Amino acid sequence: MYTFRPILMKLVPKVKLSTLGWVGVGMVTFVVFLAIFAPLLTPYDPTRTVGPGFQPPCWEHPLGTNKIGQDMWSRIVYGARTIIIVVLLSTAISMLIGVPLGLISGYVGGLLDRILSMIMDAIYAFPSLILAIAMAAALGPGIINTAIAIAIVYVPTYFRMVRGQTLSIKEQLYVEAARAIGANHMTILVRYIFPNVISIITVVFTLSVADVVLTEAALSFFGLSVPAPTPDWGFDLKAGHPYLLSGYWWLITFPGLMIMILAVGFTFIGESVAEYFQAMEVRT
Amino acid sequence: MDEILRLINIRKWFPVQKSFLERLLAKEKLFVKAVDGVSLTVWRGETLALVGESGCGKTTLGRLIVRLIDPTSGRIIFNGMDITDLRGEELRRLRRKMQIIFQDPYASLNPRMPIGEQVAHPLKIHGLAQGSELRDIVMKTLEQVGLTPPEKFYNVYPRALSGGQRQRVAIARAIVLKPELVVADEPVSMIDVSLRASILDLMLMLKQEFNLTYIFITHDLAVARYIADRIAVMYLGKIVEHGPSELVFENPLHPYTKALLTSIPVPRPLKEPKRVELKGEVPNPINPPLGCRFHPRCPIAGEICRREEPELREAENDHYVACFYVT
Amino acid sequence: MEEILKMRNLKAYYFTREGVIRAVDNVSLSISRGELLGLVGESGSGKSSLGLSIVRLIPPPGRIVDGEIIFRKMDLLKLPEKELRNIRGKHIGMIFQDPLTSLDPLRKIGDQLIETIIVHTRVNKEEAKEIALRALERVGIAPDRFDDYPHQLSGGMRQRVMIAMATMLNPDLLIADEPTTALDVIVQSRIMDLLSDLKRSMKMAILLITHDLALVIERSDRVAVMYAGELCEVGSSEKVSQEPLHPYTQLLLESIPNVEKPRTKLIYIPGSPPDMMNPPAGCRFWPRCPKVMNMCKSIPPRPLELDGRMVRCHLYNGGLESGG
Amino acid sequence: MTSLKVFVIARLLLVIPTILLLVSLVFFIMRVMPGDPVIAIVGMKAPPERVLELRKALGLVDESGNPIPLPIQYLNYLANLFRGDFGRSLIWGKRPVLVEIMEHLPATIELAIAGFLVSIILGVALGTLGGWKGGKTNSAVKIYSAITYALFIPWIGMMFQLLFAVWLKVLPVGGRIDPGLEPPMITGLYLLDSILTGRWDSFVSALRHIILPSLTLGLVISGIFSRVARTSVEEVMRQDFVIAARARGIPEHRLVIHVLRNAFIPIMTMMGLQLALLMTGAILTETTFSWPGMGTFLFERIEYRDYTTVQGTVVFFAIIISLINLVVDILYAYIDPRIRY
Repeated sequence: MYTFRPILMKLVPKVKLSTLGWVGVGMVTFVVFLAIFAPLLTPYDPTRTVGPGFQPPCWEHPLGTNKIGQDMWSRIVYGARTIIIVVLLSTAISMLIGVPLGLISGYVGGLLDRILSMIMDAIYAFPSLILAIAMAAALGPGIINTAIAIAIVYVPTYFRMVRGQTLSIKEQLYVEAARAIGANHMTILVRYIFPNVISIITVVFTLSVADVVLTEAALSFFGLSVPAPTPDWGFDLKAGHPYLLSGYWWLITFPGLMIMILAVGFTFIGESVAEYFQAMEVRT
Repeated sequence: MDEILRLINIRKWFPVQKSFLERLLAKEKLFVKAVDGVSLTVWRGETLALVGESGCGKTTLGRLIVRLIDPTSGRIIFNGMDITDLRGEELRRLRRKMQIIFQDPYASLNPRMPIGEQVAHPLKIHGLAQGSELRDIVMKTLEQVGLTPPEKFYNVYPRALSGGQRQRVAIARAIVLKPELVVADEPVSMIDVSLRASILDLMLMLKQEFNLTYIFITHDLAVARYIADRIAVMYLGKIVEHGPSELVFENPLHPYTKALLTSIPVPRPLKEPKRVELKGEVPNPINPPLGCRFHPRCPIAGEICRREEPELREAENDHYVACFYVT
Repeated sequence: MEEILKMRNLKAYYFTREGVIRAVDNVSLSISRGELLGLVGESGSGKSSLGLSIVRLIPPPGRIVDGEIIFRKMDLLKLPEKELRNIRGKHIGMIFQDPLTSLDPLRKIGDQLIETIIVHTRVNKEEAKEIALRALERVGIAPDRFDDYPHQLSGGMRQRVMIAMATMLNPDLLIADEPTTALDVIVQSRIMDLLSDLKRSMKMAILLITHDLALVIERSDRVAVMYAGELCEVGSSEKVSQEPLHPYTQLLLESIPNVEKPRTKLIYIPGSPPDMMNPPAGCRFWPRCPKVMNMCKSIPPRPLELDGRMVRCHLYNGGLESGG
Repeated sequence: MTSLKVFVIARLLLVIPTILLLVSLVFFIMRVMPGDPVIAIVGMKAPPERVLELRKALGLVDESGNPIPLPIQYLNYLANLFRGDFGRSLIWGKRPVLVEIMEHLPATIELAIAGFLVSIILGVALGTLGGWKGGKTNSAVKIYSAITYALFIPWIGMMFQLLFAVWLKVLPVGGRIDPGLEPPMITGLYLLDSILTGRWDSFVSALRHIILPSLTLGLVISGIFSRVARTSVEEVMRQDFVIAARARGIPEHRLVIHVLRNAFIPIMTMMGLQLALLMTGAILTETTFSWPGMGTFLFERIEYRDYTTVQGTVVFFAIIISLINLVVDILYAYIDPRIRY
């Protein structure tokens, strides 16, 4: 009846970012850059002992070495890969579950909506980290399992926002107008509601990614993310903590700094995107 | 005259929306009696104005007619066919014959669909045209509603248009299916004052061209007088007076119609205004007054009005009124 | 008659990121005691900005750029904020289009009335309540409504409360910004009756801001017509309605359907209101004006005094006879 | 009956299904997830009698070793919960989980209250300032919110430890109080108990220990509070009644109170929702500062794979959260007259 091509092209909405947003883009790009070009940027294998332990930053090891003599710089760079993969994977899963469920629940309403909303609200109200811990503990370590554990925690975030937006769009006059010209439910969902939900999905995505980063870091801090030798910022931070009293500051400063750069970067982008869409809404 | 639409004792009661908690504890169900027993006949080719204050049920009645909402009771006869219970595919086919234009042109267009697409969409949905033929029809329709040159508007999104232009798009979307009946719900009340007249004239012109029948819903009696052949005045979900435009305006019978007519500001009055004053405000449609719904505010109400509900009856030729005291 | 308020060359602009909107541009207008002055204009013509400018409440990024506003021999634009606050609510009252959102939703209307009285006078709470109840009575609100929250009242009652609040301290001037737009005709007519009564009984000056030309002509003593930030015509209601001078006023009058006349052909104004960011050069109305002349496209017309009214149009440069 | 009373009663009734839903959620997450919890606890090479013992302890099999069907497991689980039985620890001398929780709860409550206070003072004050003033102040608060919200608690905590405990040596690096100074148990909150019993040395010690953890927790939570406070004050400031009040000459110091009252509703809703965040934050903070509360407890038991304890603790959190939300909703109705109808 109609082609999906133009919709797919419009999936990523045009957004004008503020200065703050561009600073965020810079920070995130930096981390993504490390993740992509990790092999070119690191002289050592991040999982091997390559020098004496507890070496402060020096020429051979710009960020020092840890207890067993692994190069911290290499671990930081490869750690970017771990966290980026987990974040992307879990966000994709959350969206794939949360967005369609939210759309359908909001549009169909009734008992289905009541039940779905109640479950989602319950998950949402729950402390996200505790839920993620419970699930990660039940699933066991590994990149996929960690991604699934985090994803389930963030499904309600997408669900709630998409459902709320769908409910309000459903009441919009242009949806009634679509019914008046004889559009069926599928057409209304795909052509009239979904395109108008995209902006809220973008906002939720950019705002919640920072949360996902922090949750991944926390899980790996608890040793519930990827198994041991894999470079992972949260894990390294935890591993360095006992030596804080000895003054080995480099063990904790750099992994934590990286987590912060990624999380703050995403938050800046999120703020900027949210502001842009708010301004758009006021204008139309 | 040829009848196009007949409403038989139409009712629409909306259940009062309550939260889950309140429903748990509520003793009885409450209803907003938005439309409460309306019977009306519309003749082919005429413009019937449905007038009344906000909350009188005129907008609900408009949506009932085009079957956007389902009546609680009563029948709707369109072109001699009972359409009250049409569902699914049959209902969608009916949409080709009757269309609606909404009040708010800022909300009635999909913000994420270009203008050309919005006008083309009804044709696509009903599989009436495609390809270059579709494009030609859309272009021609845009031109007919005064969006010229149409190429300039085809790929533009609604947010780039003014209120007046958007309403023209909404009109184009309604007439592109060549419907027989168009319900226009306050189509000019949100348009800039200086542009209202042009939209009204556009609608009159299109009526000629496509042989349309209009049900024109408005709170503005001056607009109603300008556009309508017949007038039906609503109060609290009921029609209190209806008849040919000239008769209703020159010789209003119901005290409510009189009050309405004398309350409108007139820029260059021909006669001294003799205002009919009303007490109080429109009562809550959840619990409309017993007897005549207008009696608590009526300057001439008597004992019978408190007890009995007046029926619409023919007071003079083709001029109907629901009041005990009109002879 | 005694002039209560006199604006001279008032300019209020909005400095947005996209550009400057000249919402109020060089407006001079005065209003006298006991007079109801109607200010009409379409949405975006700057009429509401003008009303807010008088009490210096134009919201950012708006700013009053130039001009003076003389009220009781004081220039309001030069007054310190603190003194101005004493004038707002006490000497100048204000009511707005939507009476629901103009009231604090979380406080009883009585408390809101009392607060206003206490801020401006030296009375105690008991006396304030008495004043408030009297004011409510005057606008026809029963005293048992005193402890109601705004959402418990009907639209018409809320607007009455707003009027009571704006007039209970006997202000010299009441600015009413679209006071009846959100209301039905019958309620509108009664609210307007109430305003007329206040005008007569309290010798109040009322500035009625509205888009409804018919309402203004019926109800006000004088009319000021605003287009794209400028006043194009000011005169007595009778003269403006019987013999409008400015082409915009003429067209506006012709374009409104009249309930007393069956289907007289309406004349309508071509084009649409100008983009206030980039108004046309010369006269702002020329792209829509049927009587446009060459000079209109480049030279902005100056206000002319004619026949006891003001008109801003090149047609009347040589006096009344040469134009029209 | 007043509508407020009706609301409270109805809301009280609704808390039962909510709790039921949450505890069921926990059950199904922990039981239905793929993988064998017993193997996860003891490893693949464990002796069969140890595995059987564990299965019994987890309620997976009955006394004679026959598997119990899932629905029966579920009903048993609910029945136990209803009796206040949150299970017994698998390792720690099989102590009841609830007893252990109660031992660790006061420390967490003390930290949460302190952190909450810090975050409210910082967050609401900064947010209100930003929303009220607008312009540059607003932008600065916006950046503050974004940064603090995205801070990783263990890291910022460690940075504080490094600065104040290791380098400047002015505050203790962790723990709750100096050994031997614990005040007599009254409420379990050391700060309060030491005041009640007049033990000033205990009070000073407890105070010195709580400064860094509560600052860490408060700083991070203040990010979300300042954001909500800022946007809701901004929103209220845009409403007509503000300009109408100014037009009546209401002075700014009075107006700010009315604005805050209107802005308070979203702020409070957010506070209710953020109690969950506070819990999350408390766990991370406790682990970083060796604070002997629920977080440290939970973390320790995860490391030892003390499965029943973890499940019991999570269920306990679920119930706490439902009750807190209940209180928030009732307060909400009390403040806003509109929602009672």
